[in-house]
Amino acid sequence: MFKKSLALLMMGALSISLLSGCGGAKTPAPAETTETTAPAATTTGGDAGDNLTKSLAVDVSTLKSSDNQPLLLKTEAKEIPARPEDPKALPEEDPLHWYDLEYSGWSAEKVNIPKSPADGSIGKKVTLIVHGDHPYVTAYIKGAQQVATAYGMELNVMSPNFNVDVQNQLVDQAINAKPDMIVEIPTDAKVAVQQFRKINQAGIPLIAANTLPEDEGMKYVIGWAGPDDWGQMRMLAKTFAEKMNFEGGYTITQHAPGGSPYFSRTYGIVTELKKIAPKMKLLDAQAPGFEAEKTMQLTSDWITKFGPELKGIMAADDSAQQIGINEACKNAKREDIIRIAAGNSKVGMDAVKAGTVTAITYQSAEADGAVVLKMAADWFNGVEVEPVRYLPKHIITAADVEQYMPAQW
Amino acid sequence: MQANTENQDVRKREMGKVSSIISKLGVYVLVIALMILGTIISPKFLTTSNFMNIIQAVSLLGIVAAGVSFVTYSGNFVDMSIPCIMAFSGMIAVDTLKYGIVVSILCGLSTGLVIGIINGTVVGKLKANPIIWTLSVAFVGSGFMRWFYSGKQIYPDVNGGAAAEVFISLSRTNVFGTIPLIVIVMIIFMILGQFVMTKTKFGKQVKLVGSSYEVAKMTGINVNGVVSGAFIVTALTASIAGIFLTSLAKTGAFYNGEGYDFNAVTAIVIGGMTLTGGRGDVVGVLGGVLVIGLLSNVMTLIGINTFSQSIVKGIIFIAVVGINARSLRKLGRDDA
Amino acid sequence: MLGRLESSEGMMRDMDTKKILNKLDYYRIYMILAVIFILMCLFAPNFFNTFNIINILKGMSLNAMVAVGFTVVMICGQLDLSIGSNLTLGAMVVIGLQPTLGWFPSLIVAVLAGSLVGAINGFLVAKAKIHSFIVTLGTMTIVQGLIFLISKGSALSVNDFTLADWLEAPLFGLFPPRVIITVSIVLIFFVLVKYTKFGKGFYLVGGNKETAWLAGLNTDLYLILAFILSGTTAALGGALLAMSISSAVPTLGVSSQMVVIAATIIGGTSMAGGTGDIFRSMIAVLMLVVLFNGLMCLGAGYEVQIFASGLVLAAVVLGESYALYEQDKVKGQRPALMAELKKGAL
Amino acid sequence: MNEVFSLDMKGVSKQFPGTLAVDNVDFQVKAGEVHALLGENGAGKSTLMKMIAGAFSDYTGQICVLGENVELCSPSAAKAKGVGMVYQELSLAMPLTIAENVLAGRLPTKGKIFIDKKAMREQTIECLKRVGLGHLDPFSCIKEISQQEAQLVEIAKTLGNNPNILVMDEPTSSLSREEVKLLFGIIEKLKKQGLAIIYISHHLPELFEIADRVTIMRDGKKIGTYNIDEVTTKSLVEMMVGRPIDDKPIKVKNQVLGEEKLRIENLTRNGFFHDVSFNVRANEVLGIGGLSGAGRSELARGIVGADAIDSGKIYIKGKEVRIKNMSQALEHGVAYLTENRKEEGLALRITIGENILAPLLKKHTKNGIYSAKSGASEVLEVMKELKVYPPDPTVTVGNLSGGNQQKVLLGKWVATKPQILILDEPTRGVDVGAKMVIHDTIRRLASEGNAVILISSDLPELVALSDRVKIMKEGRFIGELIKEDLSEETILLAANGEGDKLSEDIYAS
Repeated sequence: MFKKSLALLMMGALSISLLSGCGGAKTPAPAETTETTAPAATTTGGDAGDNLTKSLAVDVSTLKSSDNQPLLLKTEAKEIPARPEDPKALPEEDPLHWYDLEYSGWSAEKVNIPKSPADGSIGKKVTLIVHGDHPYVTAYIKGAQQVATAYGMELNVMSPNFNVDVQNQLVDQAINAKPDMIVEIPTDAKVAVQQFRKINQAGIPLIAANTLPEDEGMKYVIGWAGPDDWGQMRMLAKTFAEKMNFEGGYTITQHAPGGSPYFSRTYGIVTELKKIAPKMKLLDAQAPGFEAEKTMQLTSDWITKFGPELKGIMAADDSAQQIGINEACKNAKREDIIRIAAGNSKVGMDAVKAGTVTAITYQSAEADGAVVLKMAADWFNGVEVEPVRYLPKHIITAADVEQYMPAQW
Repeated sequence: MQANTENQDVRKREMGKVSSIISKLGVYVLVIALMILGTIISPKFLTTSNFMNIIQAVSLLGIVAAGVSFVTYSGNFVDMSIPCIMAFSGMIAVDTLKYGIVVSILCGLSTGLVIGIINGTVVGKLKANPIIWTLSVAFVGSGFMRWFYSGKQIYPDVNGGAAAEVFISLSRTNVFGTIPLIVIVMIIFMILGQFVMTKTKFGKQVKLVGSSYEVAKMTGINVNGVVSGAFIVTALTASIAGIFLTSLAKTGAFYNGEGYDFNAVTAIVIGGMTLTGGRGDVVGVLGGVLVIGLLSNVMTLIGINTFSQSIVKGIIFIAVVGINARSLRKLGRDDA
Repeated sequence: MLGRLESSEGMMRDMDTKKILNKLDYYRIYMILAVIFILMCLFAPNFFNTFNIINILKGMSLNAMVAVGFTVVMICGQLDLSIGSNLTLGAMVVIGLQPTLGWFPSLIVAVLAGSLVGAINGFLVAKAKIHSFIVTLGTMTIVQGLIFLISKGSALSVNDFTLADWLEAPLFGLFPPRVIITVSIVLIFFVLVKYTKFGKGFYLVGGNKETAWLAGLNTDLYLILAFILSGTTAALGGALLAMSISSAVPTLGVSSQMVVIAATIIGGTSMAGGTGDIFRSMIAVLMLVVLFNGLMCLGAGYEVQIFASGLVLAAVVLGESYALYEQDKVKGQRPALMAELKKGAL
Repeated sequence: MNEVFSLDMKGVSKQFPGTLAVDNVDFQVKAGEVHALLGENGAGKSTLMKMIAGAFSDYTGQICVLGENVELCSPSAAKAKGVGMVYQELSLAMPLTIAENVLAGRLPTKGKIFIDKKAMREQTIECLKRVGLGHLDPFSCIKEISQQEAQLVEIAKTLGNNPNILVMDEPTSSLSREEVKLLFGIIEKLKKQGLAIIYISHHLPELFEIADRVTIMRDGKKIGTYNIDEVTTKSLVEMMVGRPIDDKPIKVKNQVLGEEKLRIENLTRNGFFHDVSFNVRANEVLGIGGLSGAGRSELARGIVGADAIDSGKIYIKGKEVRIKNMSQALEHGVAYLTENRKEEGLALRITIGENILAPLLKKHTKNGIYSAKSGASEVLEVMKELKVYPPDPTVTVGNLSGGNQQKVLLGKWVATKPQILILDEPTRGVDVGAKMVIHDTIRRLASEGNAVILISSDLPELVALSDRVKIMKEGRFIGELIKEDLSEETILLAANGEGDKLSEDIYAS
């Protein structure tokens, strides 16, 4: 009796899981691409040169992301100061204290990087290992997919839900699948190193994305492409300072601890303001997580504690946190508090439009995904690839928010 | 209990009076203590606005806790599927906004209802372990959500149209000018919960089931129904909280409501309920919720950082429960 | 009783069928594993090859290690929610101290740190008599807070990969040292707990604390030991993972906790205590990893994986409770009368 | 002469916070004697025994075992001194196997570490044989065996330690007459082997069968020690309750029986009881005798709908009814007092009042609102009538003595004003005082025009209270005895109509 019922349930469980397996596979959407690239893939068999010319002929400038911006934005360079011998010795308010977190990659001398086949991108298999499930990542994948499709590459996505242990397994699994290239968003800058080494040793070309790995890790990658979070924060800080007339106390609601944004979106602001607006004073910084109600309480507490002293609030996340802050300010009749936020979510954009938030960073998730795949395609096509590609920095304010609508996520 | 002589019974009865008073006041002692501490450290602490902040901040937790307390009261520990229910009903509500606000809220609630019924029947009839079962429901649920909405988050004003305004304003409207709707709802739920738990047949049945499943069964109580009832109440309150949360965040996302399962049980247990069931009441739970709110408020006012805050919370949590356990053992009820 | 004897032969048959059922129940997890494995071999692309099998084994090691202590805690009828933060603790300590102490000493310290947390849990549960769910929920928050506080929320790493590579490189073509260490520790404690006089004490404590005490066992000590073991293996597991990637993040163990709980239950350990064993917990962990890995090979996203593992867990819980439900119905039936009924039917 | 006692306690006392449970007691037990220890619940005898079993480390006074002065401060210490204790409540680990329980704490090992499964099997079987359970599989779980078997396993477990002092606390409370007989056989054997046996029981007739000497305790003090032939049931009871009482429950002729309250026709639950038919009338007490495990409790559960019946009809006051669950049973005025108080009878963690009002929730719920107040008077009334001590409805039931708990349990059902009351072992393991109160209540209920069905293994009780006794065996009624020819002997004979293979089997082994 028992066994029978159990067996039944088991089979049910499995069949359903397998079924939904196929369903799930569709959503990250390698399924369609396989069809589109199928013919291309065959041609690769034919003549490499031909394939290369085809690939090089691909025009991606017309591609648009869902916010009607060009999908492939002009990437920016960034000037790199000299590394102090011991950054950690410097005070946290000194931008160079965070040198290793911000400026990695350029100085790293590469190890055992495979040479570009230069035989065209069409039909190449690329495995994208993201760091976890998040709407941003969903949009990111969308962008990556567009470019992949355009270049006739087959994209396969893996997600470990922000769990290092699982991501390690995925790296091994990706290696096992022997794709033509692996693109990875590491769950953490430091953990990345060993993962990158493995991929590198397996002789599979690797591009790091979105989250900057440590210098040590950059040795093993063809290149890195993603947003210049620190740079963005500096610009944001500038706008922030201007709005605050370079004076007054401010607080920061931090990103979830245990990731690089936790630092960039705290100290990127702190260090810059220290420099450009020494009169501005950091009152408090706390990490309430991405929970509107928690942030709301935190903000209310701040308003109670610091009163008129509190002139501005910076939020590491422009959706849940930013909403919490707004509600708190509204309830406390402190709409005068200058509010800025990092991120580029719909909620954030709406807030900017509504005027409750002064400025947010423009970080196009789709472009973020696109630029990486572009880098991959370039490499396949033998185009020279610089070690680091930064997305352009831009701060969205009420002035230009309209042209960035509708938001990507 | 054989060794009880008459005078020991008497003694126990005296003890009973004393420590039952203690265990009744218990959590509120802490509340008062925190308030005194607050007034000492900050002159702005004793202001209506500050209190309104605290209450508003914990109101969602309060709504959830009021419901979950029934599951705990019925001796079924905690409903681990709370976050899943909150997120799911929120998303469904947003998804169905196009059919009007009423429909969407009803759909949201019914989502919770369905999960509640499933939990209730499995735990109530088959006596599955509540923690594990609800845990597996949470797994399945959140997996399904991510798959169904393919990892995206959905927005009321995109899907909603006209109804969106109303939906978003749900957690933003103030009643009588100053008091937010959420707070009112929380207070209503607390009062309702207290009333149902202590003054109605259902409440008494839940208590009996919590005290002893078998006895309740042999006393002619429909245990299956009662346990299901407890889980359904929980699920419903959770989905109401979920809808409010979604409306507050203006986003329906699978990660909404994370952590509410443990936060709720924390509040409940601080509030003097025992996981073994049958003891405590919603007033106590309210106290527990207030403690959580006051704690972070006071600590922020002092200027303790996030990490130290969680440490303090953990210590206070264990300490409070330890004290409750002792006062209960004094009563010869070694079941904390 | 007379009835039993009169129909003792019929009853023996009854007993035998019961035994077979119990046996089947005991090997349940192996069957689930087999079914899933075979299905995956049939349908999942590049699932069945040495490299991937090694991945699976490596993927198993962390949670299998954590499950060792956790299973013992469950056998004692308790629950330990602090395993997640404990394994993070182990990982952070080992990496944090390596530069100053070197690998082995820092490993020792890391493991001891875990044991300490475990000891505190055990003490609060056994002596202060607070429900383990609450104690460990509390220590979970405290430890996680401490980790963040001390690490300032940043990850740690060392750029020396000799040990990491050694731990990861398969010996005999199939078993990386990390896996060997894990499996051997699992086996050691499996035997220690299941087949030694001392170990059986855990089952007795879990089965009935009073009885255990009357039988002259130091029940409090057993409880404390169980929690210490849980803290230790959790920290050890975390440390091993950290060593094999030469780095650690302060959020390492967050999602492990629920997986381990699920696996232990699927492995046949009951929350009531007194039953279950460590080896089957490991097999259950393995089963989940195979499921994850296979689904990933099939191109399914994370959502499908938790969905599937949730279904398996649900199926097991349902199956178990339904079985008990059925047993209750027929418990105490008289074979003699049933025999009559059968005759009547013919 | 000063003979060496197996156990010699001099001036021992045990202080519980707020009370002196055992007050300066001297207590000697000779080798090879069965020494009965008597006293109402709360008289301190269990505490005294726990002391011997090493449950307390903080007793005062001197304990000598076989002449040697010992400190019995832990169970293991006591065990080492050869003290074995059979507890009243089963102290077995349900999820574990019989073997693991029987050999708890002394599992046989290979090389001091690893368990020797073969030896386990042998030793267990050997132990089980001593209590006539040789046929059980040592590796089947306790869950899988009956309560009676479990009780005997418990004894086997204690004997396994080869004690020279054996303490038995209510060992017969859940045993049928048969098993009691078998147990006494075992005790006799142990006596011959020179064990000193301390035997606690509320069941006085047993004592006269088995005991050599008897010691009576009251309020933690020792009243006296006598040879069994110096005392009578009456004198014992008087010493226990500390006041003169009328002789053991006398049969009062009930007035003429009224209309039929309940009729059962061919009631069947497959495998549990088959085509059972009987009827009860107003003012009647129908006893149901037979060996425990004969299917009597199952029958009761079937009638009240706790378990689903497969066929048969139930008539209440001549009207056929379908009872699917307890609440329906209550609606039809049928109440069922379950046999195991702690599991199914009373919720120990809530108060007396709440327990008594539990079945009356509906009654005291007026337009949705439940008020305990409206029930308060009922509670007090019931408690008063049953002389529940303490007379305070706010006391947690768990803090009451066994006797008082049983009174509350009866009160809980009396409060529902049932017309048909089914009592399953209503006086199991309760002290004489409580027993008398309960018997009086049963008589009163019957005399007030209700029908009572009394399931009991306590033969004097059956004889004293019943107007008729149906004998059940193997899930069937095999006979009926009417008042005139009711006696313990007749019931026994009827119950064992087919001779007792059981005991033969035992003595064979």
